[in-house]
Amino acid sequence: MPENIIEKFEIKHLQILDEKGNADTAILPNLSDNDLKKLFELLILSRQFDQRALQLHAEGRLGTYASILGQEASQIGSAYALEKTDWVFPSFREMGVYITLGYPIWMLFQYWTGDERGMKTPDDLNIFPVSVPVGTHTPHAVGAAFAAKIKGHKTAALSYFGDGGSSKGDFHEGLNIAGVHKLPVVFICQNNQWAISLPREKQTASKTIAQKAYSYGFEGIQVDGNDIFAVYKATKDALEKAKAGGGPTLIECFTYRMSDHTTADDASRYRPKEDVETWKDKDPLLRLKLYMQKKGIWTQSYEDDVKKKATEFVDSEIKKEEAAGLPDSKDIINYTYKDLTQRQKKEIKEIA
Amino acid sequence: MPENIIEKFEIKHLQILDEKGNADTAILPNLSDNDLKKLFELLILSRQFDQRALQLHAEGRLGTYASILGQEASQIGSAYALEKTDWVFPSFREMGVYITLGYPIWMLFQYWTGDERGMKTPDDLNIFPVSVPVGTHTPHAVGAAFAAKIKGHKTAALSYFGDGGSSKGDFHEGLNIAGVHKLPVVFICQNNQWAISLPREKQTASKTIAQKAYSYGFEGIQVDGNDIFAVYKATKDALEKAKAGGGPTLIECFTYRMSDHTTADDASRYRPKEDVETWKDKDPLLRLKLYMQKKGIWTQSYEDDVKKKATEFVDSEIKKEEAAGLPDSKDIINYTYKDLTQRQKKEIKEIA
Amino acid sequence: MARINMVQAINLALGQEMERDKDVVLIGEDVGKDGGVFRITEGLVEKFPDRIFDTPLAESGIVGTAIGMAAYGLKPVAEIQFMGFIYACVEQLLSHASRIRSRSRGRYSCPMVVRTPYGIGIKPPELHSESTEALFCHMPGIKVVVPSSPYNAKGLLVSAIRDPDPVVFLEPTRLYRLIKEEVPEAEYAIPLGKANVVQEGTDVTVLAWGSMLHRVLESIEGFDAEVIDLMCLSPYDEETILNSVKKTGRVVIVHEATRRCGFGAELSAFIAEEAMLHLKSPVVRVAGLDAVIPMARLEDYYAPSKERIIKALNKVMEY
Amino acid sequence: MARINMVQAINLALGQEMERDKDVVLIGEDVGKDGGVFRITEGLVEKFPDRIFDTPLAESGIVGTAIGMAAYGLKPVAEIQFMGFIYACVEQLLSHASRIRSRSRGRYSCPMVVRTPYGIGIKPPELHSESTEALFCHMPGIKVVVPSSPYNAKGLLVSAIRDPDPVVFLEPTRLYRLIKEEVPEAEYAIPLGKANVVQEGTDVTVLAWGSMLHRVLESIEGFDAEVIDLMCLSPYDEETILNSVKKTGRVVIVHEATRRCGFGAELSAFIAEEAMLHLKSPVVRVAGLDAVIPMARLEDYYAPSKERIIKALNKVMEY
Ligand SMILES: Cc1ncc(C[n+]2csc(CCOP(=O)(O)OP(=O)(O)O)c2C)c(N)n1
Ligand SMILES: Cc1ncc(C[n+]2csc(CCOP(=O)(O)OP(=O)(O)O)c2C)c(N)n1
Ligand SMILES: [Mg+2]
Ligand SMILES: [Mg+2]
Repeated sequence: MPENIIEKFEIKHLQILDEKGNADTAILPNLSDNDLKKLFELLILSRQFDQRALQLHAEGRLGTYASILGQEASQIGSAYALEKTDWVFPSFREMGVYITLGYPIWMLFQYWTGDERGMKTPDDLNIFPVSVPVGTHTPHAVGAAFAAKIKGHKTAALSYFGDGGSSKGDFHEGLNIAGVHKLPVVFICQNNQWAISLPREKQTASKTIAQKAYSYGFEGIQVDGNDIFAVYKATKDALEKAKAGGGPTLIECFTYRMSDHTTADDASRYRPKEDVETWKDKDPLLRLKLYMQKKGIWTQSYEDDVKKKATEFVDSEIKKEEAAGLPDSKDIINYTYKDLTQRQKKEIKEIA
Repeated sequence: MPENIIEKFEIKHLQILDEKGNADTAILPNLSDNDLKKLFELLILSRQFDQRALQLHAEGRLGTYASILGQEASQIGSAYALEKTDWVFPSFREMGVYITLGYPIWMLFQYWTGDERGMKTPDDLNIFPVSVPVGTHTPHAVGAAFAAKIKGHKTAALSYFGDGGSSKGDFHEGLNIAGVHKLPVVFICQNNQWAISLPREKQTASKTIAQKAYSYGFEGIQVDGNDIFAVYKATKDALEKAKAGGGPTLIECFTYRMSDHTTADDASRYRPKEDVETWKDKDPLLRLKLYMQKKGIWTQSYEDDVKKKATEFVDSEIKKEEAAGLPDSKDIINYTYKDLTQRQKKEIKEIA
Repeated sequence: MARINMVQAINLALGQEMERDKDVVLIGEDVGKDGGVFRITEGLVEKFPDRIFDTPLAESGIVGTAIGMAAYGLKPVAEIQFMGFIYACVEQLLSHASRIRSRSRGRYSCPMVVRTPYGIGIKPPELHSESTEALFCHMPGIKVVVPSSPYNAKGLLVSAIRDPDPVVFLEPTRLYRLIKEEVPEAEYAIPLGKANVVQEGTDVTVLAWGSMLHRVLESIEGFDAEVIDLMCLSPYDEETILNSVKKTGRVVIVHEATRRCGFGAELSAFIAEEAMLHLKSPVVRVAGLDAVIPMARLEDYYAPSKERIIKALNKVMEY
Repeated sequence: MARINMVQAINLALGQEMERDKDVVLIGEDVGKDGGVFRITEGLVEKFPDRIFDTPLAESGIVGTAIGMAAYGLKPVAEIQFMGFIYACVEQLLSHASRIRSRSRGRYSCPMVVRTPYGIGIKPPELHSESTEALFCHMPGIKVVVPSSPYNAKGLLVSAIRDPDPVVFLEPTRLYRLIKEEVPEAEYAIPLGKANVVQEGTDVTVLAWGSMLHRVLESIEGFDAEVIDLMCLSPYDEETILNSVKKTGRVVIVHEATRRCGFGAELSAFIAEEAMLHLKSPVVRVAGLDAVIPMARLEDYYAPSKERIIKALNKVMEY
């Protein structure tokens, strides 16, 4: 046996809904009209949130903000597949995920003003706070999945990160541990083609991010990240597999960052405008709308109504945030440990 | 295009010389009789070094030592493919590599007594000191290869690590950078099936280590690590490719740690004796000997002579080490920075 | 009650806490069948086969996984094989473990212990003799504990495991098998944040922890020294230290780690701030050299020797 | 000579050193076309297209790669995008960069600079305001430099690049564009290890670095203060500090980082050891709180305020 083939892989790309709104009915996930409307409304709401956040930033009322424009299907499609008991570990660009899970929108605004209180997840949700150091939260999802398995819960953990995040050592260590222990965890890479100014092909020389899963002995799949059905189906399948003891899955959502990296960035320095233009046709909202239109469950007045409600709702959440006022300076110290140390008690007096 | 295959891989295993000493002549690397003898003598010498090191440890004259028994073909076969100008970044179990490159054996003993002077590489060699934190030296090889490329040198860097080392974040970050920048670097994994007590299948759930290369956009190959021809050929090819601008290669040498992890370990706690037995038939030295015997360039008296010379040489090197005496305590401080700081000048006076 | 060494005491604490609370789990390299390279976890996987996990060689991943476990509701005890390999975990500890409570304003927390062998004394290869406790003491949100005896190792580890916040638990390698003492089978906990006055005295206060405590005890003959074992470095016991300094007026601090920015600096600065008028002499640090920790042949020159400690004691006494 | 800010001064130093020495190369995230998130490397990739490299998002890999480059014979300057992401590099810095010279007894070395924006002041997201300089000062083999002005940023960076050993170069984010001053085009180097007496005075010595230096300068009105900008924290300028302390007899140390085990502890301990008899008052540290650095809304409460500095000055004067 001089030269022998001992292992083989094939990396698949999944698309269900094309740019014209045509769906492959053979693999269409089971979504009621009600679900479709819900998804559509979440897309609108997230986009409304995003646009208001950018506006507030421009007005100096919000700190640095990372837009989700273009990535809404990746976020909402995947989050919609979750059960209430599942645990979610986002990166920093997942406002669509928070919104889909029912996180209070006013708290998201609060967070982006630079207020930690905005990340005090309500008790009935299992979503972790934003993780700023890219890629480093992946092992947390692995640990939560490990804990769920040890405790015998039928719960999965889901971690979001970007193409940039896949280069971090912790991505590797986390996925490898998950593979070895066959943990109920789903890794979702939003490959939006950019990590600030670094284009995807300079982030890694592999053709896909999905194929990295095979380094860890589990499956990876690339899905059209602007196709909310493909994202939903892949996530749903992966969550079911995880809960049935089938181990982890890596899902690469192939999408595009339509905006600057953050409000502190100017993408025109490094990215040709044309690139962005070509992706406009792939807009995830447009695609779902065309599909619903064909199905007869979309009308202009329906959309106008959804938009109006979203606008009003977001505005009322902004007011709610304003009404919450400023945090107490003592809180800087109060949450360091469960109980204050002697030293901290002195310091609290000093700043009070 | 609902579900499309967008990428494919095949992982190969290479064997040239089988356990009976039969070689596949179609792919046999170009090695003269002289080369064969040189390889045989290096195998004997390395084994002699290894055995004496274990003895010296037992006598309390050497610190903790990590035996290379069983892995000699992986080490000598790969190191033999190097050019003098190439840079080598070993882990901690590569005494066969140092010996093949002509590193003074007495200095290796000096190192293992716990004396930093043993790692002052002679000026005409480009081998790095032993790296104790497993897996973390991989990026150093990447950096050296990057430097060689920037300077326009026709030089490659080569990094050794174990199956355990492949789990570290730095392995991932290093290989990924190497892939993106298509650097002249060869990664050699000595997969000896164990990382202390952790068996290979619990280290990672992937079938091979070789396949991890595809995460970084370059080739990986598994070779029979006890087949010195396969190791030599794969390394030689990878080095040539690297220097021709073809980028990195990952070579997995499939071998076995015949000994305890180190002299501080007791493998009988976790490893069935039978496992070790089955690998005895695959001994790399035996295999080359059978081949040479068939070729008519091995006789018992030749082997006896080689062994005698190796024994005498190693013994004389041990004497040389003893003659070198103890290090100067001031050396603790002397090499911290190029020049002593004021504080260090004071401290040197204190310990003198 | 039996005379046992520190390895056995830690093993006992782990076993008893696992018995008591089924949320306590162990992860790390070789902690299962092998029982850990120092045999700390020996026999435990047989008792708790579903709660002890060997991990791949990935220190950051180990701590990161433990963080996720802790947030979910377990109480993981992670072993890092040697302190020299904990540097890979600094990001997980400092950017996550220490901040999860604060970041989530109390919604999530990280009740986790990271245990690791620490310090010189066994003449091992490079990076197996580290004593960088000060790095972890500079991380608000992390607690740092160093036992010095089988008895306090057991009691402190119990508290560390029960603590609601992340604890770095540094086990002096040199002491693992050096000392045996009576250690109760029965449950007891030594509170974190309290120092132990090992020996009372009136002329000079000597502050130490871990294996240096024993070197101090060997060096004080002829001095009327009050010896304090800090046990918990972060938070540290300000009150016990001040009370002693006010009594003796002289302080010597002894630690293995390099002097610059070692934990001794913090103690010295604190004492200067709070008790300067009581000082009859400058606070003196006896510490490791400003150099990389040497391997076996030069190991003995690095850390404070008996001679250097006595010199310091004489210095403060004669000031 | 032109009036420029610190961003421009650092850019100038990098460009001039790259011009002067073809072994100087830059690596990091977004340092190429984008010019770095703070535009520090703006325009350089156009001038030196083969010596500036954007890397994947992998901080440990960046520093590890720089170590290999340095050992091979280049002089890499690595940028870590924010100090909050340097924690991933602690293993590479402490286990390798700092030890390669010692480990190889001088055969290999690591002439590398790791630059990173440092400290609070721009109200950014979490982990973009770190000031953990003390961690790196506790690593023998590493040098730590903090500029406080465009002029000294240029001169110190030149020295750091030419230094034969690894240097962590911490750039106070708050100062990047705050101050403009005359900076010579011509080559000059400010030696590492020397402090700068920014203002002479007789009553109290104030020690600071980076952006806190400016807060100190705003706070000393009415005090006859001698203000020392340390510039290099490791190694630090013992002589200049002692001379000043002997003159004034009073010391206030001001830093952003949390107090416990901050660099102020080292300075205070050192002064106590070497100049206690000259002290008329305890050495006082004014430091960050014992807490996680807050985000924008509470940022101003964390680091020493003018009020807290003045309070400390009054305290040592009235002692
Ligand atoms: C560890 C770390 N390094 C650097 C940064 C600075 N940074 C923030 S986002 C980003 C790019 C992230 O790219 P990607 O993971 O693809 O996510 P995306 O921004 O595209 O959503 C960088 C470099 C960071 N936050 N964390
Ligand atoms: C980062 C790190 N973690 C842990 C150790 C302790 N240790 C030394 S060797 C080893 C196992 C290494 O396994 P592998 O990489 O397969 O190399 P092998 O020992 O088989 O040659 C471990 C865990 C270490 N040296 N470095
Ligand atoms: Mg991206
Ligand atoms: Mg191995």
